Amino acid sequence: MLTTHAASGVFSVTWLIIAIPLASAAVLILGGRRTDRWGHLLGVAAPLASFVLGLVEFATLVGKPEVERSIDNHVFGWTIVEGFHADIGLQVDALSISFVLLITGVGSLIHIYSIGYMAHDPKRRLFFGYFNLFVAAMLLLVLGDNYLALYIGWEGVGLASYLLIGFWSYKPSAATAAKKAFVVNRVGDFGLSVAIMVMFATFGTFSFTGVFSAVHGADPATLNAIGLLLLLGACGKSAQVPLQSWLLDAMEGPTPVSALIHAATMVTAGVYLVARSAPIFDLAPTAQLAVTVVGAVTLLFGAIIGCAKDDIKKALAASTMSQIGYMILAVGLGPAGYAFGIAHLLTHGFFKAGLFLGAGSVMHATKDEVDMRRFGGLAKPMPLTFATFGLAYLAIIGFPGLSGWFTKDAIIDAAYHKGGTSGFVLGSAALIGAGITAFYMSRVVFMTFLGRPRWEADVHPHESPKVMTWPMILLAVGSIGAGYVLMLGGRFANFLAPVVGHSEEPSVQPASTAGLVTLAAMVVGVGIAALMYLRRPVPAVAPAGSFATVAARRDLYGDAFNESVFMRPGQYLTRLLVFFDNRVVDGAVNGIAAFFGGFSGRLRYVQTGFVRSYALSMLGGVAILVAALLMVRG
Amino acid sequence: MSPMFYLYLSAVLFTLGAVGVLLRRNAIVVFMCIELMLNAANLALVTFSRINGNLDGQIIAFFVMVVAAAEVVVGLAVIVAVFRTRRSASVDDVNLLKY
Amino acid sequence: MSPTILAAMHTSGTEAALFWIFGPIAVLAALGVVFARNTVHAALMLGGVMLILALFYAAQDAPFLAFVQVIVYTGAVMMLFLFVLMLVGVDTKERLVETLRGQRLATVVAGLGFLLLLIAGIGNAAIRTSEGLANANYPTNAAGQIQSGGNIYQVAKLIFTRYVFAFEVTSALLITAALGAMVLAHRQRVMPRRTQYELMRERFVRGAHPTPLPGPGVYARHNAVDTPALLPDGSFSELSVPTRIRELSAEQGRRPVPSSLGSAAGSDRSSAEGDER
Amino acid sequence: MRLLAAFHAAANPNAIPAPHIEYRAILPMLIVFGVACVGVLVEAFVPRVHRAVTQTVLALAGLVAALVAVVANTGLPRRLVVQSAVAADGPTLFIQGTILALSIGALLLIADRSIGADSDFVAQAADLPGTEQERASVRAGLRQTEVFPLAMFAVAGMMLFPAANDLVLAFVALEVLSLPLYLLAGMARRRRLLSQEAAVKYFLLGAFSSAFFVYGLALVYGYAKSVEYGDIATSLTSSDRGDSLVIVGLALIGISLLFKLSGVPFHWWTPDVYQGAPTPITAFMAAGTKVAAFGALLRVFFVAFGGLAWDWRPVVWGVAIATMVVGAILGVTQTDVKRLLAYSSIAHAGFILTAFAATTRASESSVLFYLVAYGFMNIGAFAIVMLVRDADGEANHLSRWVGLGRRSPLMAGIFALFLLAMAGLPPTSGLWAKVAVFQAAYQGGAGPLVIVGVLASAVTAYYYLRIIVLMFSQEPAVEGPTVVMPGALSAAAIALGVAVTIVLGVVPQTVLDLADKAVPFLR
Repeated sequence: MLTTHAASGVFSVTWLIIAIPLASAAVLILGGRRTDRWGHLLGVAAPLASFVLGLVEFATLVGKPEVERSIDNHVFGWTIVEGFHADIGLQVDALSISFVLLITGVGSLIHIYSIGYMAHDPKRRLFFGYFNLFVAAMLLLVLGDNYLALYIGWEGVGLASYLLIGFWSYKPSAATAAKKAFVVNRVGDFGLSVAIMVMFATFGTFSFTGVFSAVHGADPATLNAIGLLLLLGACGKSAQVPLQSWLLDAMEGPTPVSALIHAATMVTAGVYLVARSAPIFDLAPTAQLAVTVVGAVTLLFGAIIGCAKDDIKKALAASTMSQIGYMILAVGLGPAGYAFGIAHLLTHGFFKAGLFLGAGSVMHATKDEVDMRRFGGLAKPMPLTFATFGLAYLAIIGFPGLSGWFTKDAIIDAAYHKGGTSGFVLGSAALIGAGITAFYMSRVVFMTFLGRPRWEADVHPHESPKVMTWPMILLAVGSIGAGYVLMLGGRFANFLAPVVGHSEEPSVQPASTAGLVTLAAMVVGVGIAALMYLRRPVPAVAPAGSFATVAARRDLYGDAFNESVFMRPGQYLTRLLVFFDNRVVDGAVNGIAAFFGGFSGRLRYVQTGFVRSYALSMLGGVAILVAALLMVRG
Repeated sequence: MSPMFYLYLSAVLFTLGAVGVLLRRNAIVVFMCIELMLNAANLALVTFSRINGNLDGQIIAFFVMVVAAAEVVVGLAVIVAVFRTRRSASVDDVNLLKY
Repeated sequence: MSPTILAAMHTSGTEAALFWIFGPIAVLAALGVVFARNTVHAALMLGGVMLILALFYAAQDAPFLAFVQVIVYTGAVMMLFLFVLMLVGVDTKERLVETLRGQRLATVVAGLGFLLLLIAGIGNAAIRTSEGLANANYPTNAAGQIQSGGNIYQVAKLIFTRYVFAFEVTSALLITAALGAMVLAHRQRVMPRRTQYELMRERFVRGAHPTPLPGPGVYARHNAVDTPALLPDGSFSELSVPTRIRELSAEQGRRPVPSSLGSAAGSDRSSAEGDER
Repeated sequence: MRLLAAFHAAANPNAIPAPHIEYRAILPMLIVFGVACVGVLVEAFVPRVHRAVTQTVLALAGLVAALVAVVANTGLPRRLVVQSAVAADGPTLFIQGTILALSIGALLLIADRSIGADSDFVAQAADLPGTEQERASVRAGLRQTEVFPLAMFAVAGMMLFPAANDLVLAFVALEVLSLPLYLLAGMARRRRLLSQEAAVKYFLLGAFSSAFFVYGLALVYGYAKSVEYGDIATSLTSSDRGDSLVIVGLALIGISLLFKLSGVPFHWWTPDVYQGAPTPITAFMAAGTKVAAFGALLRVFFVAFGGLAWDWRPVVWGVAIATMVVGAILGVTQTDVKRLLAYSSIAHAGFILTAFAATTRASESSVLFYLVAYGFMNIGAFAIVMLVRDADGEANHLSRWVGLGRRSPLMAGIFALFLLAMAGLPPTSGLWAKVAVFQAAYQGGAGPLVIVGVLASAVTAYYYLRIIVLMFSQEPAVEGPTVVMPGALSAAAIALGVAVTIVLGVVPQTVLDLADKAVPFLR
């Protein structure tokens, strides 16, 4: 299962997949203004080229017998420190090639879209430079055949993400968000780096093959520790509880960034990490349980927050958090869930990117408005956007036959199949999450595209240019079809099997009991949303003083009842969670930054500039050191 | 009397020199206090030389003297250069670089 | 002198007397270095400490070092210090107010702590015997004969054999010192040397006292330099007594002007301030 | 020859036998000392117009020749030479080679005058700042070429310091390396007041700390009856004296070494002096002194006091933690780029101390590797700092660096590379340096130190990346400084820095092997 095969043919140039965007990024970042005129074209061409290469490799890979579907492309031997020889190589197998196609495919579409979206930005070239840097790093992350390469890519995407969130750093909120993302991610990265160190200390190697072949004899406690540390890393990058808080703020970046990095690719790196480390997690039940718990908590947490956000991008970000929760939950389920988690990741890549691009298109049309209370009725002026957004919406809520339905149901089903109390709890959480998802996503659609227009007088919504709509259309096609392609007949599970192991479960029946209940939950969610946001006009100002508004609309007695019975507790819960998110978690993160800043700011005044003070503290230090030494001696 | 008393004396002188460095403001006096510390060390060296019964201590003291002489030249040159610029030999006045 | 004697921990009575007389003086002098307001006094105190140390070196079988101490330290280094003090201005006195908050208290605490640690370190060293330098200065050969030697010979032998490299390297230090002093003090003339004519013009154009200042007056009862000269109109010349001397005599309570001619006292005091040639 | 000596001895029984000196083993140092002396003569005899060129060529040739001599000496057996005053072993050669290579880089910066009419050094150090005389000196195109022999003396001291095998020679070497630096620190052309202040502070605190060294040396001598490292090591097991003597002596010596390598709480001079000194000197000092001081630290503590490792280890732990924390946290709010690099250098000293605290063979080699990596990134970073100028000379305030990446992407990119290296991020030498020291620390049982180290490097990464973001993601100020195109000399220095940083980032093994082959210290 873990054997790899030496690269030949097209696989021997796998490194080009990474090198092309990297070179392009170097040209664009270092090239200065000279590249302004053609920079964006180069920026688009690079991921496209990688995509084509990836496709060819994929086709070749599929054509091989199953046992040979893991190709190790040894780039160079890297003897780093005495006693270990890190063969930095690239590994093409089912898992990595799936990611490669997602990253370069969806990435290319978003790149194309960005040509239009960033058309008026004077720094567009630089934007593409960072974008390509991101793509290269992400590709390294998924293609590396060892944890070290993964870590390098991991840090690389972190850097690119940081640069891109802060791309409009003249906005203080963007600069702060970038900093926050950076700090929170460092916590996760710390976990990952320690995990790698422990791994090396235990197994003496970094390589996937080396580690995975050594895990069988390893101490379970060590494996659990490694697993938990890896999970910490995954939580940071994938915005899982408790390290989720940076994702909502990261929406300060340009929308294509949100689409590519904070929805489709980078945030899924945590899922990749867990799936890739499957052999470790399979032997570390505690860590695996922790993974599922984190996933389940996050999927509910994100979904509830999604209900409260009026900012369209933040609502989508909350939904991303929640959907990644599903994936994490799935990969935490072990062999039964890996394939579904990854499949959901792929379909999510399509529909979430579609949703974000749609949101970007809406913002583009309404002078960068993000407040959904100032949208409404946009379906008419922007039919294409509405259609693509709508398809993606149907996919995410799990409308039967669309891609999300296949993958999400599969996860819920798999969670129930885990059995025992934990299986029931996890499955139910996922089920409830599906209902809430339907509610808040419907809310987004209803508030944005349906109902009466609430936009400002000077806003004249219009459809976006072709360079932006075509990517949306293609993504919508993906949202429809990806599910069939991946899930029918367990095709994807079989494809992935050599990497993550076979599941004994039969492929999921779309018409299972759980599937039916899920469908019902979805219908209920959509229904409530329709009641609240379609039948009733949406106030252009958030009903902050909802007590007063309820009183004013007493004639709608049923609605008032609805509100007091269903809404209010929900709102309180939501507020509580948002409060928790804003104050406690953000507070902790901001607090850490402020602590260091403040500490440093105060401490630096110790450096008074007076020689005599310096000499005094030196003498004090001497006395302390001498005393310490004498005491140590006894 | 035991030669140990020379050592105690040297410790006292050394500490007094160190204290002087911290208390005096005139750079030249600060520097003189450093010389006092070196002298105290030399006393210890000579005494140890006698206790140990070999001459290495005296040689070391000799080297310390040579080094101190060179240090004095450089140090006083630096101090005079600063004095000519600022018209002040106080170490508290060289206080632009901080924080 | 028998080379085989093993000197005990006890030294001769003469040496003990020497130590107990001069040791406390050395400590007092060191205190003087630390606390004397006047920098010249501090320098002289330091010279005193150094001389006493030279004495102690001599008492401890280190005649060569004793002389080096006198010649190099007390002779050269201290002179350099004094020279620079003169250059910087002998009359600079330190203000006694401590400007850094807590510096004094912290210094005393740290200093005492450090001293205690040093004493403890030395006191616990359990040094029981003192070898003495007789063997080192006059080693015996295999046959038991005392070899030629003496302290200076043995020191030289060590310097030029065991420590020869360190000795050679110190030359780099001396060159550095000379070079450094030269760099910071020597100025190459880049502006043309001013001619006598220019100097003269400068002086007269400024209008300040073109002629030499008047010398001090000499009277029948006072021929000291702090006695001001009489001008033709019978008043005293403010310029005839150098500022520093005026300050000194004022400090010592001596009136700069003979009291019999007291009418000039006021004018003299006023001149003590403004006169800054 | 021998006959003559025998004759001489017969004629005078008191004649001191000439000591045997292995000239070849100390040839690298002799070359540098010799070149420094010749440099002084050049000052005396070569006409002023030719001096700068002559000195540059002479000094560079000397350093290269010494480097060649170091390489040629690698085959020699490891032994004590020159009356066992000098240890001719692997670490000596490795450190001396490193110092020479770094000095070549620093010397290129010192010699470069292409950054406009004004170099970084005073025209005449004796001129009073702001006077007509000073302006006249500048107009006359004078140049303080004594900088070269002074720098060469410092290089020689740096080479000797870690090679010395007894405390006396170490002390003399310490002074040989320090005295020229005190002088050089005061020779900045711009901001003379700051520069002189740096010189005074560096001098007073340096002299203060070397007084502690001498007293420690005296106490150790009292304990061990000798100052040779080997004898000290032997005496630790055989001496009948109480240990307290050697413990205090060891502490005092250690303090002086910690001062030189800016360990907390003896780091105070570092930010002030780094900021005030002329930038090429800062580069020289930051790289060279640190290498020399760490080399000496390793030799003194491993060879002479290795037997007391159990006693000094906990204290080194404390110092390492304090050093990392102070360097990391105080760097966060710095606004002057040279000061920031100074705090970064403190933090790096802390990282190196973690490996030192582990006291294994791996800690020796990892420290050596770290020193190479750190030295070159430092030279490169300061070289760039030197080039960012406006009308008033260097623009060191970070607010002036905003948007520099837009204005001069190449230079800002190179600076970013060095910052990444300092942060320990791939693909630079800094990554492996950190991996090496932390791994050594971990294996040596200093796990908690590694945790503090990783956290501290996260904090330092924050301030390095902040500069990168500052340079690249914001528009440049209208009247911001420009990056002067480097002259051939400083371009060479920068290229050297970049090359080493990247090569060690991609294929660190060669140098790691070298470092590994070099250790252990000759005991």
